[in-house]
Amino acid sequence: MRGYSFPALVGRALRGHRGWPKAWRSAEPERSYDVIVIGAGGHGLATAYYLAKNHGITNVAVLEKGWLGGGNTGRNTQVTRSNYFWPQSAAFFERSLKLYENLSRELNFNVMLSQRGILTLAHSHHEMEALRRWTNAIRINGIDSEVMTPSEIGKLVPLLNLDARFPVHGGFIQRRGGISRHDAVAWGYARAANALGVSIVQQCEVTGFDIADGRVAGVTTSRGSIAAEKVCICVAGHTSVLAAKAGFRVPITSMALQAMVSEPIKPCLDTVVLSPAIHAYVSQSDRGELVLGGGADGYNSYAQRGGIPLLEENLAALIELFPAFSRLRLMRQWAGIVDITPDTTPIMGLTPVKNLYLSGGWGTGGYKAIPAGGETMAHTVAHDAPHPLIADFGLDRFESGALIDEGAASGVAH
Amino acid sequence: MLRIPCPYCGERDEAEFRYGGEVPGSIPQTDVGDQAWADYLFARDNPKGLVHERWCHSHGCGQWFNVVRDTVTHRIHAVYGAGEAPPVVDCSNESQADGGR
Amino acid sequence: MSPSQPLRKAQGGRIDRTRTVAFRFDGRRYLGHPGDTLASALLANGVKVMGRSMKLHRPRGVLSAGVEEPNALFSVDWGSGKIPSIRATVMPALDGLVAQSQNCFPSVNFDLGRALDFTHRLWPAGFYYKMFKWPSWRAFEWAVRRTAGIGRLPDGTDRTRYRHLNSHCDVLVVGSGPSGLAAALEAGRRGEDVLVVEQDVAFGGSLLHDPMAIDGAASDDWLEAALAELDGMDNVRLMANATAAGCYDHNLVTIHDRSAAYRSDGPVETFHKVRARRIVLATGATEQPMLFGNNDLPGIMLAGAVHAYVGRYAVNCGQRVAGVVNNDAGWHSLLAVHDAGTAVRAIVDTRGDVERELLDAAEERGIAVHPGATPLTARGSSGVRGLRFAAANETTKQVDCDLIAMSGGLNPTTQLYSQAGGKLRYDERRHCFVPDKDPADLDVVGAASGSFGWENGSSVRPCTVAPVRTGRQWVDFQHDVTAADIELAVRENYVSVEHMKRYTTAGMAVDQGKTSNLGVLSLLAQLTGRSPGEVGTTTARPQFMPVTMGAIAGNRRGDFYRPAKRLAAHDWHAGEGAVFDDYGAWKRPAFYGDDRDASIAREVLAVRQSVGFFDGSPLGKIEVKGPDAARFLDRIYVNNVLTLKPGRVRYGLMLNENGVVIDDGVFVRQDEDHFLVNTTSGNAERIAAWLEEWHQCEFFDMRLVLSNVTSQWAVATLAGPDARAVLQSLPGLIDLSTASFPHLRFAAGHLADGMPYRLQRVSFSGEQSYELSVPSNRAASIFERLQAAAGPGKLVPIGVEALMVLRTEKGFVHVGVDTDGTTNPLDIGFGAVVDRKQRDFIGARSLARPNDRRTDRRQLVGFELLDRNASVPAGAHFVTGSNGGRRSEGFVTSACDSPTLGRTIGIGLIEGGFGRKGEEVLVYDSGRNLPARIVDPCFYDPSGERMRA
Amino acid sequence: MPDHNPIRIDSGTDRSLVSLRVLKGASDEAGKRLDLAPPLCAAGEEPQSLWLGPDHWLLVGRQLPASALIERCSAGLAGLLHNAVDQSAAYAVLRIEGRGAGEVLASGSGLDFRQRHFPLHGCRPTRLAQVPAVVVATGAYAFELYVDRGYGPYLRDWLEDSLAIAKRTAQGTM
Ligand SMILES: Cc1cc2nc3c(=O)[nH]c(=O)nc-3n(C[C@H](O)[C@H](O)[C@H](O)COP(=O)(O)OP(=O)(O)OC[C@H]3O[C@@H](n4cnc5c(N)ncnc54)[C@H](O)[C@@H]3O)c2cc1C
Ligand SMILES: NC(=O)c1ccc[n+]([C@@H]2O[C@H](COP(=O)([O-])OP(=O)(O)OC[C@H]3O[C@@H](n4cnc5c(N)ncnc54)[C@H](O)[C@@H]3O)[C@@H](O)[C@H]2O)c1
Ligand SMILES: Cc1cc2nc3c(=O)[nH]c(=O)nc-3n(C[C@H](O)[C@H](O)[C@H](O)COP(=O)(O)O)c2cc1C
Ligand SMILES: [Zn+2]
Repeated sequence: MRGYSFPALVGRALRGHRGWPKAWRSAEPERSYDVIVIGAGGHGLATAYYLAKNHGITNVAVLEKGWLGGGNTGRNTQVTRSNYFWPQSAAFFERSLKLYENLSRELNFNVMLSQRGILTLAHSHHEMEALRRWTNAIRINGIDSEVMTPSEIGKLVPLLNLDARFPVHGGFIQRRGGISRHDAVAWGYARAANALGVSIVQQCEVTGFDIADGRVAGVTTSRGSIAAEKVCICVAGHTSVLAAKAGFRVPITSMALQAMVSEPIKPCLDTVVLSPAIHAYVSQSDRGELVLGGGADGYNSYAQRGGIPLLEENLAALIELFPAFSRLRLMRQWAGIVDITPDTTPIMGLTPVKNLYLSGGWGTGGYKAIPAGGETMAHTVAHDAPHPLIADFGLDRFESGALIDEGAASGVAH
Repeated sequence: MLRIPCPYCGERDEAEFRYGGEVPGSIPQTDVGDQAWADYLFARDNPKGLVHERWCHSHGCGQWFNVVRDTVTHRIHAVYGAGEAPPVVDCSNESQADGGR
Repeated sequence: MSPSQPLRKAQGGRIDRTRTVAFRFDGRRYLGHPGDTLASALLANGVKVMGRSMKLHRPRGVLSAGVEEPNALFSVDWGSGKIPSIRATVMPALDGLVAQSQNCFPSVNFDLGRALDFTHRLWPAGFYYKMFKWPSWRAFEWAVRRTAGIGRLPDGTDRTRYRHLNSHCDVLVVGSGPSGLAAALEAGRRGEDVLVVEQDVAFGGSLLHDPMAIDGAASDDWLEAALAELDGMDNVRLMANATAAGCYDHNLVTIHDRSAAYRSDGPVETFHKVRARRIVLATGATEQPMLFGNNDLPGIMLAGAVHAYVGRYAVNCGQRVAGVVNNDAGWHSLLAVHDAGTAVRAIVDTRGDVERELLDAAEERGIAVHPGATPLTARGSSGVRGLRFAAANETTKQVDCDLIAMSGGLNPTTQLYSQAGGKLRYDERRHCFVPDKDPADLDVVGAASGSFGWENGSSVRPCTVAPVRTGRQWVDFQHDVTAADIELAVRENYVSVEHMKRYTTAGMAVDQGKTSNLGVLSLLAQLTGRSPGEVGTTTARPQFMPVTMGAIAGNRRGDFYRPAKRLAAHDWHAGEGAVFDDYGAWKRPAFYGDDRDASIAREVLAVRQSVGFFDGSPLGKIEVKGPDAARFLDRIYVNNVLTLKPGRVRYGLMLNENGVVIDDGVFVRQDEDHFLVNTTSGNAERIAAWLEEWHQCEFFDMRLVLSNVTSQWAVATLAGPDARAVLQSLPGLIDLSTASFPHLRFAAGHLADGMPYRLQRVSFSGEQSYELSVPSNRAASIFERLQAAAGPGKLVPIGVEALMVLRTEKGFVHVGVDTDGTTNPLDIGFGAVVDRKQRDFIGARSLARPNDRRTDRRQLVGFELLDRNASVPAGAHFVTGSNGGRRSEGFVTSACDSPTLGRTIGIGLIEGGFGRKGEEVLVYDSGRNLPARIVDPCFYDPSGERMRA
Repeated sequence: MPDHNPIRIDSGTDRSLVSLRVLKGASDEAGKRLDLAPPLCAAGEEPQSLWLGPDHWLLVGRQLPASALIERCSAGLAGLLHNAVDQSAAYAVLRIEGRGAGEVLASGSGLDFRQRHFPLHGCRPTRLAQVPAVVVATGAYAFELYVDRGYGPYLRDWLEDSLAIAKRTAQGTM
């Protein structure tokens, strides 16, 4: 992709910015495609992009019931990291981070990857042991991570209250971790996929599947039936809904995960800080708001809004860790519907229906996975076989019992 | 904040309750196949609309009971005792409205 | 006219002229009166420039007279430190207050940041997505971050106390304008419990500046009577300074109450959670700006605000006013402003069909009117000097003025309505979004419902028609979003209203688009050939007005952040020198003494050599009683429960349905149908709930009752070769000799003094050990008696950490430490128990899955470092391969420098561990590799002689 | 606002407490036989019974020791499966009284503490300041709180703190 650069901006500025082309065209649905991707979130768009780029499959439609990037990709807290415990997860998420590191240039769209470091805290002797287990695993997986003492943490994040109700016993940092701009990731992939010929059809809800002899032949939508050789479901919180339409059940619970922002202030926090035990994490966005999040509201939900108990919980945790934030004001609170799996690992690969593929179960942490998720799913769709990096992420693991329980091992899934 | 009508105590704040998830199917015999077992253990209907679910009034009377709730509007349509048959609930169309969209 | 407040009118207003307040703004001292806001007092003093915009650092004056203010945001210190982005339009002018403008250097009147404005063409909407990619965003980020954000982190310590308050009412009325008060009166008279909340410092809403006739009375009289009547009703509560901030599920509304927030002697902010049977929203309407060139100059204000300043605060915002309107409400304000003594020169109305009545009223007052005209641009640089507009006949005209009062129409204040799930409808005629279908138990009344009262048939012309783009036209003042930005976004196809918002950031500033959303929508509609109704709105979310985060957290800070449980004998332990730590919900002694390692070693050796004493009170204790108790527990435990004889104790494991170990502990058969289940301390609550859940939800046919007696009994564990002798000294206790009370026995009775006790002989340390339970309120006294019986210094109190060392030496697993959410009983050596049990138990089926049966699973082993002097912490890994191809085979779950063995030992989970005894492996920690040998996990007394002695 | 020092903490040594659990199906029968009136506690005479759930009561004796209460249960409930256990040491009992008592409690619980909704002798298990507690209205503006003894000191401190904030709020505004 090309077209966006400083010289181009200066050039166009002189002409009142009149010359900018559409970032993507508004495609209308056609009768048939080689591949239909359901859901224009980061994963759907990236899958379409890599199908076109890596596999030369360009007769692809991404069908989106709302507006592209309006699902979880447009409402997440932007944490980008690869410090995972299990080797399979680490390899996958590290691939993703590597792709992120070059993404702005690859897409010719600044996704504002800010590798400012992500610090994970431990609040007791026992948590410190668990954290040490985690850090060692990360290092063995070949990924950067450093254990930090409380005084080192104090220097890095001066606003942190080390003597909180649960004092800071230590922590570890992945310096290559950080945040990036969520909307830009969706828009950048959409623009790049569009440039390669992919059709992005918004306001087009998939309402059912055309399945014959256990093989998918197309979808029905709010705008008519569309035929396709292959179909890939990338609908995050709505995975169960679409799986049901295709005739199978998935091990997923949909819940509302909240996030919130404070009023913007000048820079005061330069690291992403995460406390698994206290269930809170915070970063300061480039616009100046504190972006914070925590756990999901504890019951099934498809309502994209958050409740009060968790709001209080998150803010109490935040202020216990950062007393200096108590007089700042909370500006906005929202939620996304996340698809939680029993082992907090995504579900990627084939489904019981032939030529129907699934990328879901991203739960609270699939934003950082978007580039690798798209790359491996494109491969999976193109070859009708899982990409090696995601071979263990299939639905079959629930039958064999070979779960990859990242939550159980590290206590964090964001 | 949900206000959940405990059949024994009346309406109370969500914070007093523990969530038990969807009412599961009955426990299979030990000799079921791996697939059926996995289905029981992990697969969920996870409906967009009415869900039958368990709640426990853990910070109250300590009782488990079942709730019929709309997962889009969060409206609670019915409450019934553990082990009882669910009541028939009609809620035509209500859950069509999507939360934020 | 008081000289210090040149623009203050001599009379009128709702300020207390008998008193003055003095405050500072940007270092200068100003006077105002109680009843003033910072904005009104500064306007009275002739201050025009009050802030700088976020992106381009344009000078800005005050726009509004309410919460919607996007421009006049100050850093304010009223005694609680400098707090950023306080809206001057709602902040009371307090005596002694210090305010500062924000986002400018060196001063608000001369700001170097303005350079960004002069180069504004380089910074269109979303410019950062198009550049800064090379070499990397990080190279630019620091600079961009510094220009973003307004205001700074508050300084000093926060003296405010934050309080939560839950309440209930039949009717919650939000807003105290005429509609809200009328609704409150009605409900109050019916005897309902009514709560009225008003964000303003005073009740009355628009009546405070805009009197009208209500029920034939002058509104001032009506207001006074209404408030008096409401005040007199026991069932009505009135709250001012209280903003309804969020409307959540099931009619729960949060309210941010600042009525005590500005007190110098100890401010308090309250966060109310109100559960209302019915909600009445009487939130009024928000006036919208007009679009024309330079419409952001200081001196351009909303017409209603100009009216409010003159009517409520007796401030003339200008000398010569030009009005720019598209609706009748604007006329109403302008006429009132004129009548109040602020001369209106001209009214430019974009509509050609202005009502005769209004034209006449203007003519009477000598105001020039220009119906069907188009405002072009405001003249001036840091203040207004005139307005250019195209008259109906398309000639360009100009008025000289020092104030432009604009009115782009009213838009109902429906944020809370939308949060509650209400649907809006676009009203073509009035050009605004009005409530369409109210959710259950919620009503919208008054201006919020779209009834603005005076409009007599004529329609509102969308404020965005201006086809001639003269100069820059601001849509979102705070985020510096102009009409050109909207055009650019449309050109680039960000035409969904949500894309538009995120790409341009319009509506994302601290005012959340209260004065910009409608403008964006109508521009977008116009540019894409749709109606605003088709374009739709963005989603309103809490908070309606930003809420102090401390208030939401409440007093959940420090010790109240999360409650800690204290042992019954807490003080006794403290007296013994205990250092407490958090273990689950409990504060427990970690060790006794100053030096952690030395204390632990001393305590361990005491148990090994003589006798140690451990407070095991948090141990979970659940009685299970009934004819089906045994059958029930047999389903719960991996182990065989049916064969246990009364008076005996057995160790058991509990799994979840996925076959993962969730708890362990002993269970006692007190009687044929009466069991006592012991859980680990950390899991006491969870397992009690787990048993209840299984009984109530699945095994409800089983006849048994559960009683959680955890807190009733304190537990003194005595362990060590001398334990028996010390314990036996308690008069009335049963005979403890091994012959009559061997390992894994239970007894209950009364001591000689009548104190009930329970005793079980179990060991987590590997020594002979007794767990004596007595009623919790007797804990300290029994501890003292035991100590006295043992003799001075003999009975050594030991903490949790020493116990952990003792059990590690013995190779006993600690669930949650040596196991995690993936460990099954086979992994920790319970394969034989599992296989022996023929009956179903929770988790059994999962253990038959292929993955659970793999022999290369991570299995529990012991290890010792080959270098006797080396040590390694828990969390180290067993690795194979070297740097590049290193792979983890498992990890160390527990490790210690064993005082008993004089070397580092540990246990861990390693792939195929059961078959690897004797093998040498590498242990990796933070870059170090240490050779170790795999051994049996039991390092101490493997035959169990000492335990059974 | 409450009068002087309206909060008292009490280890519960002045009373004996017995938890009585029966099979849910038999709770009506048990209630009848022992005269346990759900969901309100019977006033005046002894033992006072606090309703903890449909199959669960806490019997409170002022004169009668726990053993006597347990005997009453076994006598009265002969033939009915039940478990009556001494819990006298399991709870901390706190008292709060004064006009603002309900408001102090309302800062930590979503119950409606206004008299009309929480009548005299009303008894409600709830969540107060994050911990489980049984609230009993013992007077016009007086409540007794039964909490796990481990949380006693915490809850006392919390009540005192909340009271202090409430008092501070009440002293005139601005
Ligand atoms: C509050 C919050 C915070 C988070 N924080 C982080 C974080 O810090 N780091 C991180 O890595 N991850 C985070 N996540 C998770 C991350 O956002 C998601 O895992 C990720 O965005 C998933 O991307 P996706 O493309 O699969 O789904 P989405 O972006 O949700 O896209 C799915 C799309 O499918 C569409 N769709 C659904 N049904 C249909 C249908 N029937 N027809 C057509 N289209 C349909 C939806 O409209 C949606 O646009 C967070 C999530 C939330 C909610
Ligand atoms: N600008 C006007 O709307 C205006 C001006 C003059 C007269 N009127 C007449 O008065 C009627 C309007 O009266 P009204 O009572 O509907 O509106 P109002 O504007 O008089 O009162 C609304 C009140 O609600 C308060 N409010 C809004 N949101 C709030 C929140 N979240 N929390 C707490 N308080 C909140 C405002 O501060 C305001 O005091 C119209 O029908 C018209 O006849 C209206
Ligand atoms: C990282 C991040 C930062 C955000 N910053 C802001 C912000 O500065 N202002 C704002 O109004 N909303 C902000 N939002 C929230 C969005 O406005 C919006 O609430 C969110 O994308 C969910 O969409 P919805 O509320 O329209 O459903 C932010 C969202 C994210 C994910
Ligand atoms: Zn209940």
